Amino acid sequence: MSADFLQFLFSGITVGATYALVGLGFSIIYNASHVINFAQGEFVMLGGMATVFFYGAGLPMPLAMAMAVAMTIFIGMALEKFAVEPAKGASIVTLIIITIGASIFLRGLAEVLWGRNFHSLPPISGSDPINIGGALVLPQSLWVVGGTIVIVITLAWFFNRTMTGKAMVASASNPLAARLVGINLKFILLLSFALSAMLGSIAGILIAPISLAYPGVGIMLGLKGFCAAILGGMGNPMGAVLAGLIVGISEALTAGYISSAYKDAVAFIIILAVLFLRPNGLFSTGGTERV
Amino acid sequence: MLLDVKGLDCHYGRIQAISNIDINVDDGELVALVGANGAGKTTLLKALSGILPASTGTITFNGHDISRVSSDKRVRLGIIQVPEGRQVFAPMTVEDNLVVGGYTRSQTERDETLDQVYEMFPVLKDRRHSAAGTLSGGQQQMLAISRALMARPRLLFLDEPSMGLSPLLVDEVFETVQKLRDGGTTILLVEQNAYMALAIADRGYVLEAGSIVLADSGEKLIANDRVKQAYLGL
Amino acid sequence: MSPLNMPGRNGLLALIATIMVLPLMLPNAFYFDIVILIGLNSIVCIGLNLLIGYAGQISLGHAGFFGIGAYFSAILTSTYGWPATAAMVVGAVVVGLLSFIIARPIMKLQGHYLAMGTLGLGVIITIVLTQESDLTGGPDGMPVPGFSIFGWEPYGETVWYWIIAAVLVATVWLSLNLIASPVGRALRAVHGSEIAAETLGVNVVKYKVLVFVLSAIIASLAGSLFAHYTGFITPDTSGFIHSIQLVTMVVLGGMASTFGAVAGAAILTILPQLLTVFHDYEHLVFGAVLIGTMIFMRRGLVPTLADLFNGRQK
Amino acid sequence: MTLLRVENLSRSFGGIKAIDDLSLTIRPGPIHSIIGPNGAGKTTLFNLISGIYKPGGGRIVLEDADITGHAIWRLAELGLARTFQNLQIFFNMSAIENVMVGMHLKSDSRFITSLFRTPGIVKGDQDKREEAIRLLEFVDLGDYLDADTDSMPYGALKRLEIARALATQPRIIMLDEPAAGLNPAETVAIDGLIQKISENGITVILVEHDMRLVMGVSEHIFVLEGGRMLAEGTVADIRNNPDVVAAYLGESGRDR
Amino acid sequence: MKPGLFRHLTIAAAAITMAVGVSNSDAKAADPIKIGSFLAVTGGASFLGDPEKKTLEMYVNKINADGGVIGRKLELILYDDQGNPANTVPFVKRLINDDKVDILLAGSTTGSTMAAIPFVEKAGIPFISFGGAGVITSPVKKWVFKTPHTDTLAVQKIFTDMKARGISKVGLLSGSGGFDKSCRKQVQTLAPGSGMTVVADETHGKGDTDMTPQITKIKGTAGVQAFMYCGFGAATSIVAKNYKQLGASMPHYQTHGSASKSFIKNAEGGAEGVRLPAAALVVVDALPASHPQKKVAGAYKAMYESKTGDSISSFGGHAYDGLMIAVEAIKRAGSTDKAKVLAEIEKTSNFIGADGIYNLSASDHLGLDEASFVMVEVRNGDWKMLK
Repeated sequence: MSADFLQFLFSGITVGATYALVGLGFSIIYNASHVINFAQGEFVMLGGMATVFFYGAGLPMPLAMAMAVAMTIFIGMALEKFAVEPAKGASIVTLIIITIGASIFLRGLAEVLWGRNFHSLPPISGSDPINIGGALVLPQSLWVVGGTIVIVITLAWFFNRTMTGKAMVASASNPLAARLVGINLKFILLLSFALSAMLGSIAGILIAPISLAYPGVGIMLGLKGFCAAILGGMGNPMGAVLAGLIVGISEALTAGYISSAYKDAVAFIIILAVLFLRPNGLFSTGGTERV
Repeated sequence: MLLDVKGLDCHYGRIQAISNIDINVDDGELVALVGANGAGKTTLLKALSGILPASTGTITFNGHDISRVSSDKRVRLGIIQVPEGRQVFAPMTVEDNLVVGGYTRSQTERDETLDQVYEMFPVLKDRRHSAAGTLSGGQQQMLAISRALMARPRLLFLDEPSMGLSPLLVDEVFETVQKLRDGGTTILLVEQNAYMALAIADRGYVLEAGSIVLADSGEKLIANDRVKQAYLGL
Repeated sequence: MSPLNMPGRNGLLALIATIMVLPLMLPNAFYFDIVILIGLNSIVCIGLNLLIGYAGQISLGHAGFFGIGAYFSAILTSTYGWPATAAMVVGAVVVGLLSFIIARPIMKLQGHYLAMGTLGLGVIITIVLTQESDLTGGPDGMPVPGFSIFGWEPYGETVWYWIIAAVLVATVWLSLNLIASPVGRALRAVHGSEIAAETLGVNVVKYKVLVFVLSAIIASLAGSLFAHYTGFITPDTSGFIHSIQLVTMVVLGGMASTFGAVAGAAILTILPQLLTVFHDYEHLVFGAVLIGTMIFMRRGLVPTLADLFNGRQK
Repeated sequence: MTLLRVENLSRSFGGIKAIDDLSLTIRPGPIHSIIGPNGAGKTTLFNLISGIYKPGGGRIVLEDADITGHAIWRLAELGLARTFQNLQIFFNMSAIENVMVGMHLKSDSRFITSLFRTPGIVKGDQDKREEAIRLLEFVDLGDYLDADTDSMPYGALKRLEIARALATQPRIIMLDEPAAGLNPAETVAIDGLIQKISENGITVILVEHDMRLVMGVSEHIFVLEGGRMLAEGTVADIRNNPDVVAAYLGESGRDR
Repeated sequence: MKPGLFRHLTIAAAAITMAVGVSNSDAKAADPIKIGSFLAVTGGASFLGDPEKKTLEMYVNKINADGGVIGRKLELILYDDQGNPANTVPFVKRLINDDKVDILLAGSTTGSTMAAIPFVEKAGIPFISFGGAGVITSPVKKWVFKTPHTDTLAVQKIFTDMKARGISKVGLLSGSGGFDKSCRKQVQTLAPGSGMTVVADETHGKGDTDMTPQITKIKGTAGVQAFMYCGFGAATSIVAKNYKQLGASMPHYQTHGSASKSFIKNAEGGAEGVRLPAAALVVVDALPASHPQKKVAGAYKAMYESKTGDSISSFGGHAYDGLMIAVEAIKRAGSTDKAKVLAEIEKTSNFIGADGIYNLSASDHLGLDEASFVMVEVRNGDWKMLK
């Protein structure tokens, strides 16, 4: 393998990991509520921006990060409580517009709180690149990838091993039966937004030293994350992770070998191709609609 | 009186599905609720479980008015329903289905009940690591009942447990229902399979077009002409 | 049969009356400019409303078609010296073909998958317009020469006002006609229940494709007019945000209401102008307004208000 | 004489056979009913015949023409109409417009004429409207012509679906539980309506749980169980068939 | 006919008239001199727009406090277009049609400026742009001027420096904005004449956050001796950061589009060693006392830094020069008559600004020469002037 290829691969895995986290967030909320949360990218933005500002306000870095995550979780829950829950039963279009409204609102909030400018965040552990097989990797990339791996493993543990996690899986698989075993679906819904907000904000914190933090950073990330979620089969969290990586790596390879100009189009070309061939996503087990 | 329902009305979308229902279930009883398809049986159970809001009327459980209590709180009180069509959590393992069934109970209670359930249905223990969706129809029904038992019901609703099962399995299900009753569980059984249900029930109600039209002991209802008519148009 | 004996006649007459009176109330060219933009947005939204409101299919990529129309007009007239009308027609034909090719696979998608598919399509169009900078001027856009038809070059906001007004009235008229026709009923049936429509003999796929192509062509034509009127276009005209604005106009005004589309376009064109007063709070307020309206007026502004006036005889 | 023939039809969902090697024949004219316990495969059979599901195996033949796998909308052209167990009303349209959609195949559905509302369109719509009024009156919905379907009672909507299906001028109409959710008086009215339809020479295939209705109107009954044909015959045949009695009353299990 | 349609329309009409009805009457003709502006106050190019805005506000206030111009106060009407040309167009129309400004001092980016030009030319309003690229004033447009150095000057300066270091093969990366593209074109045009070869030519998209693939490619190109970046904004920092991250060691050049402290800060050490041409203003403290700009630039720097607390950038200087040229022209014209002001601006000669010394004419709407451009290198997180 050439060093160039490795370089592209690492670059792709780093971005792909972020897409994966955002895609996971989409999946979790979709499972709990069948809502596509277009404000998912804004959680990423809030995580990065809030950390910059808590850090700038003099808090030590770990505390600033924790505060940023906590704040984003709180905002995520507020979003569920005040925008999604009151719209229960609305049509898909209406819900899409509500969550898009929410994303504009959150962007506006960030602008009011912290201004519209770009900010940088120091990397967690220095910026001296590490040489891996001839490719140079920034320590922060390893943080992003490592963080994503930890999160994915933790989530898998949460969904498979804890009572609350199992309750979430159960609610997604059969809401009626879930209610009949005594699961409070409203709580699950709130939890799913909290969890998604947490994932998004962590992704934002990890990526901020690489991509800078600014109010608009969440738009493309949100769309690509949505791509990952759809590609993985809506509501299939591990599919979303895999799809996120696929999208990220394809982008980097396209930029490296074909044309950097059409890098951003890659995700959408893949998604269109896949949807045309498999209208329910790459990793979905197609079901039959009952009349 | 464990469950006492008075004057219950319920709307299902644009249809008034049930009207002015009066029924009651005593501690330890097995009560059957029979009626043709579309008569409102499932709607009634959903109203009793808190899935559908009651338009008017009261539901009293163990002396408390629970008409406005949410479904998850009713489960905590011990009102558990086995839904029509089994509704297992298909992608989850058998054991996880059962564990989630005990969602409202403590860890120790859960472990205890799980052992009891496995003892009662060894086949579930054998297949505890399989996805629930891969079980046969009969096994899924056993799982659905077991899942409900995990919540330690004081009052168990069974909605069409024999639906879509082969005669042999139907027998097995009915034996299980009897076993549960003998074990002291209070049961409200909703069935299309009228004779079988009434044969094992202490008492029965006949539901027609959303209203209770007959209430009597199981044997008497079996002999009733109106019951036959409702089922075969005789 | 009088041509005026048509569904929505009173509404159309009222629209015409409004258009006649409005110039008296507009103090300067800036206000004309806003009203012209309202008109252009309305035209796109009426087409999009056929797709979203009547046929029940969402599209998060219609700005892409608007953008293609705009850029075809811009490039063919400025770089290749074509007459504006020919450029406009070619743009519309290209959009028609493109949307026709893409419609079959895309209209097979349901719900969120359809949202993603159309969104992806729009984003790809924007990226192409952005990257082919030798033709399009890249992200910073390109200037567009004025419109001309048979040697006449409309210039100035008042002239454009009347042009756009005429196109708008025609679009409303055609849209009202279509909705009340067997084709329109078939479209609405597709929205009501695809499966029932199909069993009644409605070729659902054909109608979905038809309305998708129709709305795309309308967007393309409006895009061409926009390009010539405004004189400068950027890839943002085809962007995701613009697509969302268009859908929001339709939903906010009220789905399945031609005049709702007009009202939605008017409000969402004016609102950002009013919100510049809030400067920093602009996005915050805009987002809150969107969420609030969608929660409290789920069916959209015009149908909800109409019900209020009617006292909703249920 | 055969109007519709189902040959060795099969369809399974997730490994469970909903319809299992089923064959049946519908003669032109009489009212046929399909009964059976819940989960017996009745609605699946309807969905297979009307093209909504693609069969896993077997053929469906309409007057010697193999219609297996035909596009759904083409079946309407061939004279096959149906109603739905769960209402599929176009709630975004008035009652009369719902019925007019049923006449789609006979309407001028050209795009250009529609856009410009040519006299032909106007005239066509007037004719269709009159025809729709006639049909609505036929199903006793004369009071609901321009009603918002949103505000119509459930029983009326059931009849509206029937009127809409009739508007396609079918040879066969398949009614999926027309009496479900109706009160006894409404059920009696449906009973009469079904007979009226049949008297007009339309072959009715009925899926219904209300036995009084089924036994009252049917000339031929098919009994399904577990996706297979348990019995078929006249009302008397079915009533006296011990298998059927057992399946319904649930004594089979006890005796075996 | 279905009832309610008429109502639908009445409501629609009401909505339109209500919103439009919140109008104001025509501005009064006399009184303040209206300066219209649209700047990238926020967004990716805010490092341009922010100092420009602060400079304009600061000096408009100062001039007003000193009694105004020709007996009239200045009124600044400023919109934030975020450096996005799509936002610029409506603002330009608003400034021309609704605000009825007398002069435009605006346009942080080349893109916004180019978008505004057709409208300005049609309306006939003097327009001094702060955009960087040469295309703005070449060919000359009747009403349009600009104050910043052009990309042409910058590229020439860079090539001169490269030649002095014995470099002849350049790997080029550029963004896709108006300035970026114009700069790239200058590189391609000027290279042959300067004995340079562009051996790699990569681009990145607007808003990209990772340029490692492109830089990897350039690094791997055979024979490449130096790396050059054409672009501005957040991308400049990312490029510098990525460049260092990839361990590249050949000389790294950027343009005056990076001449801002935020470039150094956001690059987090990546800017170390980067060379670029910048206005003398950036290194004013290092200028010899004899330098003609020392006084003006020094005064501007002192005022800007004390009032805002920010460190100086050359971009604020563009706005300062634009405002001063306009004020002088209006004074000489004695009115805000647009044609007269235009004529006076064209007569500006030997005007010493913060950016350089301007000599405008009907055929030269830039008026800057190369003398005011200096080569700087980032050392220890600050600018260092190169001899």
